[in-house]
Amino acid sequence: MGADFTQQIRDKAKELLEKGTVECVIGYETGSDGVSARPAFIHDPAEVDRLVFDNTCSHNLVKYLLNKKGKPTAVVVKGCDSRAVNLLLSEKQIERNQAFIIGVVCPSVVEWGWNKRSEQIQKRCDWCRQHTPVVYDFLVGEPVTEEPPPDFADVAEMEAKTTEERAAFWREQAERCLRCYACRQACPGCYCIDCFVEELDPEWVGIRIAPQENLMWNTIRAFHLGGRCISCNECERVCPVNIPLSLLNRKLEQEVLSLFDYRAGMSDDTIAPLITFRKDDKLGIGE
Amino acid sequence: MAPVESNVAKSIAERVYSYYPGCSLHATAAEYDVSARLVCQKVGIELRELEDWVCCGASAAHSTDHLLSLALPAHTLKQAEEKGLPLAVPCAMCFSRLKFTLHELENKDTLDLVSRAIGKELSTAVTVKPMLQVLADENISLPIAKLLIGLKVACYYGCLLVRPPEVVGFDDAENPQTMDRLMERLAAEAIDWGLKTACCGAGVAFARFDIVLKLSHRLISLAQRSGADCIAVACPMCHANLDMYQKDMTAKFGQKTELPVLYFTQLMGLALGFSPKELLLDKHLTDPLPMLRKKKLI
Amino acid sequence: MSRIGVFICHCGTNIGGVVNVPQVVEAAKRMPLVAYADENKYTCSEVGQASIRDAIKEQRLDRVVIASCSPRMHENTFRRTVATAGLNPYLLEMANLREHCSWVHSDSKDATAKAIDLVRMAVAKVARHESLFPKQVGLTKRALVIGGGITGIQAALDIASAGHEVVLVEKEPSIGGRMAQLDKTFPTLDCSACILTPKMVDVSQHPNITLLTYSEVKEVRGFVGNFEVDILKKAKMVDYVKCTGCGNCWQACPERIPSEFDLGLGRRSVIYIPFAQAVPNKPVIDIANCRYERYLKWKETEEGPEPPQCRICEGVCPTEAIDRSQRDEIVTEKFGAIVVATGFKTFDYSVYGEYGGGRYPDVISSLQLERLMSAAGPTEGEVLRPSDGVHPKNVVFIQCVGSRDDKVGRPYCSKVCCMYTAKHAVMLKEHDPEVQCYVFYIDVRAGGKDFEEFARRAQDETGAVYLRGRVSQIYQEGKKLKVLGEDSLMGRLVEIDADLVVLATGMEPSDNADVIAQTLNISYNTYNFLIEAHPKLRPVETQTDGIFVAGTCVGPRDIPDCVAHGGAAAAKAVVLLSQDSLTTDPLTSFVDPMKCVGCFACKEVCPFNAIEEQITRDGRTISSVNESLCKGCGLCVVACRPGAINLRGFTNQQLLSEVLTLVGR
Amino acid sequence: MSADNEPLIIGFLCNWCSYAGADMAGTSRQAYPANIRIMRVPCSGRVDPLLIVKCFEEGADAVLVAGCHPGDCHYSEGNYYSRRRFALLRELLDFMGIEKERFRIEWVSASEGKRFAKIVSDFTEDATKLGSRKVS
Repeated sequence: MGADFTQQIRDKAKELLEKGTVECVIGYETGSDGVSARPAFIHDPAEVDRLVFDNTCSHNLVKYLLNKKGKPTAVVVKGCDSRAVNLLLSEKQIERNQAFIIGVVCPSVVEWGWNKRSEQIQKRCDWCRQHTPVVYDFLVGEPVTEEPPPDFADVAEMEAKTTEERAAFWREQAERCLRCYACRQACPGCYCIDCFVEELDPEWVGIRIAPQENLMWNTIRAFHLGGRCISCNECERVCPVNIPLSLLNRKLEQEVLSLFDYRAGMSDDTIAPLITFRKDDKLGIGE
Repeated sequence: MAPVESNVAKSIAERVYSYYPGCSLHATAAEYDVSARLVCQKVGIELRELEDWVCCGASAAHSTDHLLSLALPAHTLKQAEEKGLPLAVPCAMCFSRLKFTLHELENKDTLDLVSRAIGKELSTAVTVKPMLQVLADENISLPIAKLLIGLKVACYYGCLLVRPPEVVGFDDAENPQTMDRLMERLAAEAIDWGLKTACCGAGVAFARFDIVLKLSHRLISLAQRSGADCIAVACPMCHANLDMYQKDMTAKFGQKTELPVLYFTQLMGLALGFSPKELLLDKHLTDPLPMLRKKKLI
Repeated sequence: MSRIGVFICHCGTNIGGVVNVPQVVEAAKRMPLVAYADENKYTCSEVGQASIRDAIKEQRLDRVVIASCSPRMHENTFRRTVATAGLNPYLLEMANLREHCSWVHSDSKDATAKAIDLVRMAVAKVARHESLFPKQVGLTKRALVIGGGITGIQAALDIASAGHEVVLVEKEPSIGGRMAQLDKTFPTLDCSACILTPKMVDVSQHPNITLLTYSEVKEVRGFVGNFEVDILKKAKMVDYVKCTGCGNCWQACPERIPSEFDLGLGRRSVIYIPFAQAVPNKPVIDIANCRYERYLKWKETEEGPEPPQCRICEGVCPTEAIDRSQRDEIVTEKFGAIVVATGFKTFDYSVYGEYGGGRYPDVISSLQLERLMSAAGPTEGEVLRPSDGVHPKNVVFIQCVGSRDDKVGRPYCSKVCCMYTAKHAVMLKEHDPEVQCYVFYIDVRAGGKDFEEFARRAQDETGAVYLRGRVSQIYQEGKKLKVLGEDSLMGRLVEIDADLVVLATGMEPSDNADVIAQTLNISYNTYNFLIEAHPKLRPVETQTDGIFVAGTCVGPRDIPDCVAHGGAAAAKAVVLLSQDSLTTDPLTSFVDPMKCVGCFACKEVCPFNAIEEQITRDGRTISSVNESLCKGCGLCVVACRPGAINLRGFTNQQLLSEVLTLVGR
Repeated sequence: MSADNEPLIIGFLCNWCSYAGADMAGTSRQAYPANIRIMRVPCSGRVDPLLIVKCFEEGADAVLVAGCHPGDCHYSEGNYYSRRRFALLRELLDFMGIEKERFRIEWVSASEGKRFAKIVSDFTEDATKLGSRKVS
């Protein structure tokens, strides 16, 4: 995989930059630890050899397209990342003709950290149903047949607990939350100019670092992504205090699937479930 | 007629069928059975009779015991399901019972109940087709030996073949066309008449003979006055009622009632070159042979 | 720093009897920003209102909380009160101490505690109120009427006579609609054409009415008072300025095709007017069927044999009015109000296979019978049955064909069938005394002035046999139609040898009623009948301001009801058009351009198409609210994650501060 | 949070149906417990999940959102959106330890005063059973 994928990406990047199709290629390069990958922004055809692709390439680079509005840009996306492209297209945050999508059939990524990489596959990849990108202009690797739907064992496990236990669990998480907002910064679906959490009037979330303020933040962050989260799980990966955000996201993913039969980012013309409706929705409310 | 087309479309390329003759075709309606088998063989349709079929329970069961009326057809359906072939059913009454059963088995609870009754796990994944639909398939080429030119046929479908539409899902309930089109392919003339799907009275055959006479006579006389040379049927019950009592009708209603009543498969048989003997045309009480001779068809 | 005044009402003992008002007053005085608190016996009384006005002046209050009854009761009253004291009427908030407190709670302690909370919430909210000013928008004093049937005609005439310009759009070549197809009208039996055609002429001659026949409404933009409508004018191929309507062309035209107006019973030429008294009395060329047009088509490809060239109409036209250069064109017009009167069509009887409609030529619809009876019809008023043109003696009528029948998805009653069938029975007898009528019915519904009397007359005088029951089957037997049915009152089966069977087909909305509704953004029910704003109290209004509905497009009704309905819609339109400007409710949502990220979730959820796209100076595409369309529901506010949209009167700040008075710090 | 373990219930009522329904309860003197504090909103579709979560995080024991019956919305569609939004939010809150029973969504028409009283009474009873939420 590695070498071959890397080469294909480099060649395509070179071609695109030389032809002037795009003015920047967003991909991955080996980080300064020499072990793990980090985002790379290539503007010069001569530098395409910086680009690599290996199983530490976890960043969802689609996020960076948001800063490239109006500039033709190529971006390297894995299966999960590609759903973010559709999300942003449907929410009119990027323009299709401005983005050249280099899709990579995802080999699954591993757990890694500064100067260390394990062979442990990341959780998100166990759940993943989208190794082949849903949208791309150029595909690296052969499309694979996807696994059957994952079960939500982790969610079920949490639901097996009593309400008190669940409340206690999240309270404990909230007490550790630093409100550094790394989860937000990594999320391609979080692109508001002013996030509600920093709003002073109305002050939805108080400045003080108190559990209920933190819970407020974590609940609404998750809910704002309800029916929009494309399960790249970057938010959880970047959390410095390891709050299991995937639990919230996946709980919502599961509900959205069962209530509205919807998966975010599968195409660029679907409407998120919370801004549409069916008159005959059966949701166990007043029925 | 949309339903016809869609049904025809479904049967494309189906050439092998499980076969459920039903009781009548082994007795009074032997000529239907025989002619159907001959014709199918001729046009390259293979019929595999189910080894262990039982009575569909028409009238006897479905008017007395609901569960039994479902269990009997279910037993037959189960075999067909195991064979994995579509099931061809000549008798309209059997067809109706099988379809009704499938319809009721759509309900989960009923499915479980009946499954327990016959001791087998049922499903509703069986295609059941009336013989008429099987043979009317326009994708089947008919190696015609003798065109039935000049023969005016009143196609009679009866009540059960096309009703109720939501259950049988075959042809149009008020003005069906399948048999008419088929007859035209044999170069016979299917006359347009209004009682194609009217009742012949079979339901009360034993209880109220007078009603049978009245209804059947209404049918035959209209067919006669509409210029038909014969009536073509696809149901042993209809055949019995229309064919057997014509003398009684003449007696009861005055003017002479005489109109041959043939199974559509027999008319096909003629066109495909079989002899009246092979087709048991001599078995009818209202003798069709003179008419056929007059028409130079035999 | 605002100075809030709180006024707590005893409402006699209604509130004071349960809630300890003085205690609430004391509590109110200690609430933040409250500069003054007082109590009244009856705040809504003149005395009470005066005390508020005085307090506002004396205490220099800039915001007011009135704790009394439900705002749904007195909000407007008190808005006027504070306004007369010089405050902006929107700087008022009410606390519902009566309906929501004293009337539902008996324990004084609890009720008082709750009352204090309710006041605190109101104070917190009013502190965040801002002065709001209703907007004035201009309006175009013109009305569009869609549909040239009797309803549309009435509406157009009334609006025009009130002095406003009207454009009447009709998709057919002539106005007149269904009523023009009728022979006589029940229960008076006066001739339909005789009472309709004068109105049609009035329309064509009215100085305020522009008639656009052979035209359709394609697109509607804008909002109440300021609609912009695209109208498709189909090519008539005839220059109406030159044409005198002499009729040479339609007499000379060699092609004859089934006439839509005569429902296939008669034939018409290809250059044609639908019927003799058509308005305008000038023809159109039905391009699809015109020989010469067919020739021109052929000319492009030259495939197949060369068709004849014809052009006879051009030859015989004395004024050279035939103009083949005409093409369909779209015109855009501005209107202040729109009246929709798109009418009905009759149910397709071939759905009932057992009646054989469509198979047997002598099974016809009631509307077809009207054409057979009409002196201007294909048989010039002689009732001759289609198959062989003989006079029918035995005529069977079947009621509720496509009405009151779930089986065909038409559970509603079409309202007019019972009466027009009675009419048919009476008139057939007049046409031919030997006629015997049989009517299969479910119920005879003769609710209306002189209706019951008339229905009786049909049964008693004409000897029509009314049979309560359905028909099970009809079949041809020689020249007769055998009708098998049930007489459920006698409990027996009946068999009738009929010469003619007439199906009383029900009403359903015209084709594309749903499309038009979508174009206008008004709602319609499962049968595509348009939905009024309120079935009882706003019968001709719709949820969209400035758009009115009338006639059978709303639901089955007879001619007098349609005329009344059309008049009602006209009156509403006139009320609107007689204003010089429109006042818009200021409780609308608004966008903060700095926060909007342009995801347009708001646009997705807005039921009123009030969200528009706008480009900011720095080139971002963001949303903005058309305040004339906004109805203040606030759906957009909740859909907006960054909180860029807010709703005046119910801002995020206000709702949050209300909550915070109850919980937390 | 209100005194002596009396549950605090916050109700968001749409102006056109449910608030009117609550008025109706008043005019017809349908008594119910005094625990509920009613906020008037134009439409149940105006109720932001932020408000609901805020209520709970700041110590409300139960929250009621009431709107017009589906199909009767004054703005024709608002309650269809709130139905979806709150069906999802209810699941999330329960997942995070706030019992489903504490968050009710009801359709109450302007004529259902009696029913409104019943709903509030039952809801108050349930909330009392559940006990007050422990928040710092």
